[in-house]
Amino acid sequence: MTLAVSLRHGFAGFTLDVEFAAPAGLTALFGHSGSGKTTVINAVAGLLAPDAGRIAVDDLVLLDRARRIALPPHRRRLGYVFQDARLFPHLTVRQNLLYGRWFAPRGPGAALADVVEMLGIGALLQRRPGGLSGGEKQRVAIGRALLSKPRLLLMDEPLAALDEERKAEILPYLERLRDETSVPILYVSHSVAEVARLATTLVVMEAGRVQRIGPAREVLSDPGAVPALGPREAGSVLRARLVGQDADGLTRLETSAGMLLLPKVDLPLGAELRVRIAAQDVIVARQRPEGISALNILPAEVVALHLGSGPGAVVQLRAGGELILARLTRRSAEALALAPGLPVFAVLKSVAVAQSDVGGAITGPELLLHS
Amino acid sequence: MTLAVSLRHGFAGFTLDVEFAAPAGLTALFGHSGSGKTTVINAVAGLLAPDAGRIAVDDLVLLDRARRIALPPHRRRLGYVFQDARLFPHLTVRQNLLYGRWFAPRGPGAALADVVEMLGIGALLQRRPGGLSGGEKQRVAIGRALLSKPRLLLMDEPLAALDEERKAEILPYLERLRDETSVPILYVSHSVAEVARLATTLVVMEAGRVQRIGPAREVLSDPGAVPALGPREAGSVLRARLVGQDADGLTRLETSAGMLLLPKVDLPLGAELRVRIAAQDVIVARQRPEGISALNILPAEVVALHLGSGPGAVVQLRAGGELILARLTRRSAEALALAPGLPVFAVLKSVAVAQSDVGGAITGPELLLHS
Amino acid sequence: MPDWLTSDEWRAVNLSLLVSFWASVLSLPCGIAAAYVLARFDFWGKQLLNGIVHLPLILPPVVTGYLLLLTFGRRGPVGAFLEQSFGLVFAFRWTGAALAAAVMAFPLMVRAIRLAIEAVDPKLEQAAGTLGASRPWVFLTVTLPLILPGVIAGFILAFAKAMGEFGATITFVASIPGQTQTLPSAIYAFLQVPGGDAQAMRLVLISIAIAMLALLLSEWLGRRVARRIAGT
Amino acid sequence: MPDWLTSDEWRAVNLSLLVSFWASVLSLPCGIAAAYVLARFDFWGKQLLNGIVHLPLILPPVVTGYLLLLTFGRRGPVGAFLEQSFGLVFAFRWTGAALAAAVMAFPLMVRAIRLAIEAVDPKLEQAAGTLGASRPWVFLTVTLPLILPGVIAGFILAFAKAMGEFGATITFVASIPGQTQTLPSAIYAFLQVPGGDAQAMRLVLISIAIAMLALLLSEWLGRRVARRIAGT
Amino acid sequence: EEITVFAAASLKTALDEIAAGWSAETGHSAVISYGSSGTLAKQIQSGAPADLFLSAATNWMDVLEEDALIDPASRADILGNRLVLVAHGASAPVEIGAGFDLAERLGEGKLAMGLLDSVPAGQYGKEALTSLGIWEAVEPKVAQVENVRAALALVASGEAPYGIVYASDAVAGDAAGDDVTVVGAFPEDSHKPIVYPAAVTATAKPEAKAFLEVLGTEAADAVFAAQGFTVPK
Ligand SMILES: Nc1ncnc2c1ncn2[C@@H]1O[C@H](COP(=O)(O)OP(=O)(O)OP(=O)(O)O)[C@@H](O)[C@H]1O
Ligand SMILES: Nc1ncnc2c1ncn2[C@@H]1O[C@H](COP(=O)(O)OP(=O)(O)OP(=O)(O)O)[C@@H](O)[C@H]1O
Ligand code: MOO
Ligand SMILES: [Mg+2]
Ligand SMILES: [Mg+2]
Repeated sequence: MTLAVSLRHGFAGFTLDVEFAAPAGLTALFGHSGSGKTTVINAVAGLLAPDAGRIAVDDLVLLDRARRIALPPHRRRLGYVFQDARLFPHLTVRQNLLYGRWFAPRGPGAALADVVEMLGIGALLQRRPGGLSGGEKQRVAIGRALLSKPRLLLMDEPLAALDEERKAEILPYLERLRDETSVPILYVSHSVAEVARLATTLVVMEAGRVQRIGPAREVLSDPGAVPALGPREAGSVLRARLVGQDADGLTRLETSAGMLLLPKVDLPLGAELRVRIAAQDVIVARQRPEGISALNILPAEVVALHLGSGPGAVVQLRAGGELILARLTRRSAEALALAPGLPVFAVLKSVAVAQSDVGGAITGPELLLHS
Repeated sequence: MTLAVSLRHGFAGFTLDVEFAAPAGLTALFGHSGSGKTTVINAVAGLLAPDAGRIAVDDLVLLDRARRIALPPHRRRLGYVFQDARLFPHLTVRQNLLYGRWFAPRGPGAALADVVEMLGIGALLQRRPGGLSGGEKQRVAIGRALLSKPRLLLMDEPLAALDEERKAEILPYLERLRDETSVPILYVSHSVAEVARLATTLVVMEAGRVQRIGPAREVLSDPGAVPALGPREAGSVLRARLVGQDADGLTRLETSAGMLLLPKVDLPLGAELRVRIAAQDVIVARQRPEGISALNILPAEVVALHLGSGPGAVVQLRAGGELILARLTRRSAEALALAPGLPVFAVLKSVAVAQSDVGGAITGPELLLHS
Repeated sequence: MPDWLTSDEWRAVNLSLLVSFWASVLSLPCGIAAAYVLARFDFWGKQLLNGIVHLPLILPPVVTGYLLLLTFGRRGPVGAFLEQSFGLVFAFRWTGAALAAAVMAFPLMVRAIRLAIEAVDPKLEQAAGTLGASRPWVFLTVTLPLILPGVIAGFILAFAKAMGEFGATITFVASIPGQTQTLPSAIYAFLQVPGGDAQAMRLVLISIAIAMLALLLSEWLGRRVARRIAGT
Repeated sequence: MPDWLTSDEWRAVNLSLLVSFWASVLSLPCGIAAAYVLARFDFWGKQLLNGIVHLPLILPPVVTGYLLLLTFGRRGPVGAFLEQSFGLVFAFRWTGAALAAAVMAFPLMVRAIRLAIEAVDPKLEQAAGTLGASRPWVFLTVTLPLILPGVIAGFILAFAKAMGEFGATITFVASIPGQTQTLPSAIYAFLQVPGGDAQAMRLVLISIAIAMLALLLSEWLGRRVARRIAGT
Repeated sequence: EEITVFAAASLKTALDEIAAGWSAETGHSAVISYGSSGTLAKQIQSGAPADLFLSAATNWMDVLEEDALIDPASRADILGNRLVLVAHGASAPVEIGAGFDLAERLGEGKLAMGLLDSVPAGQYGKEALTSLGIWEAVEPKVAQVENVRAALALVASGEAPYGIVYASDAVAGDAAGDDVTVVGAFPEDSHKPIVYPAAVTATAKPEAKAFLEVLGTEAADAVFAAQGFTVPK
């Protein structure tokens, strides 16, 4: 299933003009505050009638201004998690969660018990939204959207109000949703870590326009995208396969760049997964360092060197079939005399790869579409 | 100015029981969703009448249930940035910003132009809140609170809806507020980076209780606090002094642990500042590594070794007068035969220290209270 | 029947209760529908509808009574139709008194409910829409529960007005003891007789007592509902 | 004066406008105050106040008129006091007609405004409080602007009711042409005489026209205000 | 000088005409507040600024006289009226006498009358039906209304087949093209004489007496008679 979006809309002082396709999997909208992300999602949901445009999910046309087609929101069946939770104040949490059920077609879908468990809201079921904390509200809103058996999921910063631990619990579920169903997800987030872990496709927006679009792996490991994403957030995404669980709790991952040792990844042997490596977590060395706590030392070759205007530099390395980004100071780059073709080592701490940077692999669709 | 809080309050199924003192500077409330942070702030603001407790700013008693004192919210003069922005829908952005002015005492205070400039909301001034994006709303709410000349600032996840760039613009302003005025700030955040950079005092809450409290530097560099903060978030905070700006854009910082080279820090020579070093960004080496891109290599000595139940380990190092935390795998710790007293090197990439981890130093009050 | 009331008075009390109850209950669905349409739609003739709804408020009640007589009387166009098609007769029946009371109370009911609907955040209705609820379902499951305090207010306003309505009722269905003589008609009759003040006052007090009870009940209900909606 | 109106009719039109305008304008502050108190406070006797506010709705208008006559008449306790202390006379003056109309319209006005107040999110008022606004300031700067649509609705209900009020007015201040004869009284008088129907109908149409104009104006105002409050 | 007259509503047409004439002739003016006699009397009790009271019922005049609110010397019965039976549409005249078959004629229909206790036409009507011996039979079919005009309207609209009203109302009703016919008059001895007492109030301006006298002139009588009132000799 693919969502095709093409929109033009003008507010006083702001013009939106975007066009993109969101394949199955998760498409992240990324951009500054006020860049038009919510506006796009609202148009897809049918809450905003854009001046012009067309929105379709495969052959189902949700909107076509030219042909005067505009399905009302309830016929679109999109599960929308709003930036503000918008829970129904007169219903209990349980009733809120089950609201979409009344209208959903019969058939399989997320089970209440599972969603409640995953979101940690079992104790809230009989409460009403009025007394919930900000994070609790948002969790219920996520559950409500999931349980409505949507054709598409729209999520507007669904995790912003949650703490790391809760995020870490919910992310795998979103991954599963992304991978195990063919429900496309349109996802707004300010967190590159989230985006890198979840996104199949990344749409970077700026002032109402699409600035960059592409498979998330490519956009994220493209040194040229560093300014758009923010230097802190650049990094590369490696595809890996789980090949061993060591006794001391480390997991062995095979990548085409070499073997990676990471803190326990709870997946079965043979699982395909993706690992984000932030550019700033990579150290470049001319000779293989000894007596050092970093466990992952990958032989690599300098592909390109991007010197910015500031003190920083981004080096693109090739290790096996993967591209790895490293961010370092211009001074180091010069001290090490880095140049394309130079053989180096990429040094990576095991612990620097946070759990939230390791995600289940994107199967089927992504491989088909973006490889 | 010190805010002393002692509260007991019961909701059905949730009991709050906290006691802490927030000195001048910024006190961060940190804790999971639903742990009671907003409840505490509401009680301080006077929006919730707790079952029992006492709240005072120096000698000014805001609340004392035992003595039946309870100043109404408007007499407390606390600038509250709500988790939901709560802008006045019938007023323009400009009128919203100036609302508190009508009631504030005469005298110096933040200037409208400065606040507007800092928050990047100049283009919105004539708009009404209805059409603002989530982040825009929150920025206006921050401005509104700042402009009301408050005796205290209460901020409930003020930056959660903002993108990194905008955050980076607003953080220095909060630092200035913290340092240049004696206005205490009570600050709720899920982001340890934010907390580490801003907080003078850190209050970690769990299920309605204070789990840890203390000067932020101490709590953050305490290996025992790692579980409470989340392993990814542990780290240490070093005090530094800016001693040089190199031509290639690197800044030299003098710490008692040695010289640090960081990407440009825009402060004058001699400025005191604090630098957070995340435990996961520190590599430990037995011998000084050569030919490596990391610029900061500090001689240190192992103080303590905390092996967790998982594959991870936290090592506390002493370098000069500072404690530095390093997170590594248990396997590395064993391979390097780390033990208390062992001389080692702490390796630190310059770029790993993000701009947001470098903050202006906390002057006066903090030094008096916590040294 | 308490012995301090004559049988005619007792019947007037009963009839007033019957008339007010049915007048407010039966006009409720129309009131909600009219309020919804006025609050949420824009259409040609909206202001006309709005005007018609307000008419009974603007006109002296006697005029409304005459208009009812001309329209809903046995020979009136609507009245004749209703009688032939459904055997529904208003003239000189308590049903006519209920119709008159309902018409007189209608603007009050519609205004109260309309205000409540206008106060419902359309964002919640949108959220319900994205969850698959069609407009009628959104109305039933979100809007209606949220406007319940307004509906209760509208109902009680209508009930109180119906308890006091006199001019339109007596003009439309006259005052036949036991059939169409409501409390206000009885009170009016007493006031017009020299020395009838004391009797009138007794009936006034009964009328007040009933309305107060209804008012208290509505306040209590309204509070309960509002607390539920505050959502804690 | 248009020549299709007699001078008495013309005076009745003017008087009705005068009476309705002042009745609704002057009762507005009291209406807002009563609505605020009923919506936001709990106190002993609240239900009593609520009952008194609703009384004119519950009672047949004639009874209200008599009660006004007994209380505010020259020989009534309040009326005598007001006359002696302030030289303020209601009985058989247009001021009395305005008083009667205001009293009759009061419950409608209060209900509309109260509903609007109850719909204001207390969180916004809290936010204003934290910014230093005391309760009265919060009311003036936040609550009042937000309830403006309700205030407009209350005002127009009161105005329309005042335009149609008849029973209480004619009982309290009689129907003296040029002094207390409002449009409804004039209409009533025409209806009382054989052959007066046509004249009555003319006045009815004038009355409707005026009220419709007021209604249209209020809808237009209400929309503007609501758009401002929707905040876009 | 301007005087204020409180008058029963049914006098409006005639009184307005006479007052206009008086005003043109003397330069004085009479403003007239019409209402039900009971209401007007109560208002006078409450200090209404009335100079002259024209009532449709003697009982209220008696009350005011007891309370010394009128000048008893000025009190006079200035008008009379006849009680008639009206029917809807064009109907044949009937003879109204003892044992009149009104109940049968009504069938399932109602007899429209003024309020039996308070509207004078209702009181006289009940008295007449009683003295004709048919009250028992008719009573369940009576529909009372607030005033005579409303009773007439019920008959005109066909809602009620018959009604009992004053001749003054019925006559003019015919003229106005109402769909009503007078089918008979009640015998004058079947009820107390219908009289309209008038009196100046205790606080009346002198011109009130003058106007009261005008009401007794032949010119005035002609106006009243044209409206269907009877004029006492
Ligand atoms: N109804 C409206 N009227 C006028 N301008 C609007 C309206 N809705 C949105 N805008 C403007 O359109 C721009 C895009 O808004 P949008 O809500 O899509 O931003 P966003 O990318 O979701 O931002 P954030 O991350 O802060 O939520 C903003 O500048 C906003 O002010
Ligand atoms: N009015 C209330 N009635 C009942 N329970 C309440 C009420 N307000 C808060 N609670 C409960 O108290 C607990 C603490 O809520 P609070 O809003 O203080 O959490 P928080 O720490 O701010 O969470 P978050 O980070 O998600 O905003 C929650 O479990 C919440 O459900
Ligand atoms: O409009 Mo009235 O005078 O309350 O029946
Ligand atoms: Mg947004
Ligand atoms: Mg909170």
